[in-house]
Amino acid sequence: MIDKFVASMADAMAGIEDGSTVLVGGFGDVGAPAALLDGLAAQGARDLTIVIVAGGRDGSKIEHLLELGRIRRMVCSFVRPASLAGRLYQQGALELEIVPQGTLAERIRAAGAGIEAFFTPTAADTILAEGRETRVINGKNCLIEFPLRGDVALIEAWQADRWGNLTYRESARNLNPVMAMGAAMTIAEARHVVALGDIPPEHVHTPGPFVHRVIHVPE
Amino acid sequence: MIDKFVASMADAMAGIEDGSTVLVGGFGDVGAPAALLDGLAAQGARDLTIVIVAGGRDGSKIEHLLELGRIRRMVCSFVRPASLAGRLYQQGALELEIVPQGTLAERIRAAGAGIEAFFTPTAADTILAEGRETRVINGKNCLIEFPLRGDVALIEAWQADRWGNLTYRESARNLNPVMAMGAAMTIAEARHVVALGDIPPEHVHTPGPFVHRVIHVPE
Amino acid sequence: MADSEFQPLDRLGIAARIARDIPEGWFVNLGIGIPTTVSDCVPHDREVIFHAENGVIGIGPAPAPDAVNPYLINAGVQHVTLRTGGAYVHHADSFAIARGGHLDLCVLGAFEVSETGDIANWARAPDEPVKQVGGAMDLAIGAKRLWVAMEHVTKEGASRIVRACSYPLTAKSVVQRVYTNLAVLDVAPCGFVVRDMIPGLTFEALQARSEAALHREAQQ
Amino acid sequence: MADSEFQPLDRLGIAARIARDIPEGWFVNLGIGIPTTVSDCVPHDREVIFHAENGVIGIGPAPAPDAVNPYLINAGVQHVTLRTGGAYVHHADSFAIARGGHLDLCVLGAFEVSETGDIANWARAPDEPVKQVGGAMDLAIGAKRLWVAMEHVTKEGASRIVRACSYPLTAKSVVQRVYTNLAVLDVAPCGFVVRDMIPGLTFEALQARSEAALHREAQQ
Repeated sequence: MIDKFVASMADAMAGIEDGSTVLVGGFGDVGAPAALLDGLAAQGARDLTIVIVAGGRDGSKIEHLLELGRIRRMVCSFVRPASLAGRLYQQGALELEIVPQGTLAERIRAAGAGIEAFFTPTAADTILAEGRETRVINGKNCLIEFPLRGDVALIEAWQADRWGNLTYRESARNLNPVMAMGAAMTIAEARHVVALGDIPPEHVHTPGPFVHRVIHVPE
Repeated sequence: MIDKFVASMADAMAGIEDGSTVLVGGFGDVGAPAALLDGLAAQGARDLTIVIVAGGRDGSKIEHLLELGRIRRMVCSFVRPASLAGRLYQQGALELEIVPQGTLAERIRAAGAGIEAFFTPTAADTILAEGRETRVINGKNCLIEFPLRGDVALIEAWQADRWGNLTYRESARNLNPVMAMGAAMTIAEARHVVALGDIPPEHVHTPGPFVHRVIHVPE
Repeated sequence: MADSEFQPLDRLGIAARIARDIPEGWFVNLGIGIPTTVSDCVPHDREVIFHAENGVIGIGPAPAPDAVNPYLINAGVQHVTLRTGGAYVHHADSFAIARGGHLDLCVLGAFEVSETGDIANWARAPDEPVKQVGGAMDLAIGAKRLWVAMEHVTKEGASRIVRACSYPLTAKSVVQRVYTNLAVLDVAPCGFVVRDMIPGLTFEALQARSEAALHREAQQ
Repeated sequence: MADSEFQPLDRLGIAARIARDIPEGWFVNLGIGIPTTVSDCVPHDREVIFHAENGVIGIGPAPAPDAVNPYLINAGVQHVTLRTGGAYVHHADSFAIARGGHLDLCVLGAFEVSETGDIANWARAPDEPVKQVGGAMDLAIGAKRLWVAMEHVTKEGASRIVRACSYPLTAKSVVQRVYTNLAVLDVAPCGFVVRDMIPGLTFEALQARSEAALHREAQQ
């Protein structure tokens, strides 16, 4: 019997190695895997690359990982200069790759879809394109982009069943389904456990095969 | 008040021009826009490029358009040599572009997502790559592919509301939502008309802004 | 300059001016700042579908304080409501909307707009220590129409209507129209064309506040 | 060759042999032909999730004739059922599954497999007048494991286990294992390694039916 539920946070975090690339879902606090990020802090993996829309807001779980010195590199579309992430970067203690938000989502999708590179007009005419390959296609100047693959994705879901089928609530969907596809191991925290078949097959947001472990974290 | 429902097939087909590229949803008969293809035959546009998974099965609506001499070119993953499409191609009366099925879907998605080109390992080491640009990325030989944009998409849906929000039944989803994103004008035939709000926002399969016209075609 | 003879629009006035030009049925993304308030200026019975980058289609007005849904925010991380007929998509699909030409309109704020339609709205200098790009570059290249909402001049009195942007570009040759607190300007092949001015403002007074050359509609 | 001493597997026998090697929990796509019947050979209480390219996840057995759902087919356009726990996705997501490394296993039929793992299964000749590619190239490059199910030799007696494919390739260096009516062969760095043979068949008899050199497990 397939059963992706794990009994403890230690089981959920087992095997996450130093040096891993970790995709972290959510937009602001909405859809963010708060419990899993606490679990990651407790688990102790370091030298991490964190891929997230906006990195290290004051008081956030990412800021806490930064305080613990676990993050070597962040890939994101937004960092406040005055935040801990911004200060660490300016001190040379944190690597930062700033990526347009749509390109960030598309690069994660590319990893999940087996696309090895793509050309997009986004950022092609900007300083973010300096020193990188561009090409005029269909009359548009385009920039090449490569997949952002996660060793691990940490996501938040509303419902989960034992096959790992997931649903999301309202705008808590955001990057979670995309990251679920883009990582070798996807770990979800779900607010509700439902029986197999309770989610109608037309309403599954993330099919079970994209999900490797689920931990029940009630509201 | 936004109302994408049209009253007649003539209204649904209005403005489709000779020379158009038409994306046609469905896989076999499942999810195929049968009524719209009849409408296209009646409307009379010719010199068409048809993009479809499998082209011109005996007795199909596409075969009928071929009989009427409306199709100049087909882009698809599969054509039976003994079908009318296969015979017309061998007589030089039909252009054919054979595309791996996953690449076909991805090229249509690329058109809908603003991706101007992508590299995929699919077909890179095959005769389909002859004379085309390849590149080794991440240790894999990859083939460049370009978007397949539709002037028009003809799709089938289960439910539709006046904003054009759609749902699909079971495996009738197939290429329909992808093609809805990949065309300048998406025309849907829907089995059921529902009130705005009847489809819960988490369960919408194709959001209304991708859909331009809907015609009610009961089961 | 006879500043006393005209009253520049306030930020809500700019938003209201933009809202007048958005017809029913358009699919519209509003950037942070002045643009965000445009939706409040569209009458509810004119159905305009507002999109947020975080995957919300059909954003409605702000919720009552006692009716906040913590799972429903916009791209500015503000609590919002969903109109009847709205839908949710994931981030990659949401940016496919933005980048794939599905938005009838995007309205962004900016530091500067050039006479060739370049927009600079994300970084004050190329060597800014920490960059914050967000989704502006994706929206700027992808929408069918890009309009900019901004003050005509900076607090220091420098024009934001320029021959060439001095700040780092967000995107090149994409802006079609600019709404400022003084005027509505189209970006045409000849450069900026004045479509509308606030009452009491003269073309000459507007030109004096614009670094780029302005054209009258008839000149075009 | 003492053909009388062994009984080659029939097509269902090959499928059953493959089914034995598929553990619970795998996500599996089955190609047309022999592979399609593999799912019938997996006991229902061993949960294996079968995928079809047309966007079906969790395919179950064929329906009873009076319980056919006309909206539910597999990639071979046959009516199927959905297991409890299954889901539907659209074609681009379905091929993201195939191409993005999400399938634990894909089983395809083939004309030929080479000792370097090349597979030829879509065209009989480069100059075939009409080409029928389908989804095989996508599946072949994308699955974590690619196994092939086929007869060991053609009706004309030619081996399908070859040094280099003579038919147009579907994909290069992708096959990991071949199940024929005579044997199970792994594609290893040294070439084909015999993992299993049907009762009564000798290594020499198998080699005689294989154009490529075979290796015993110990030789590897």
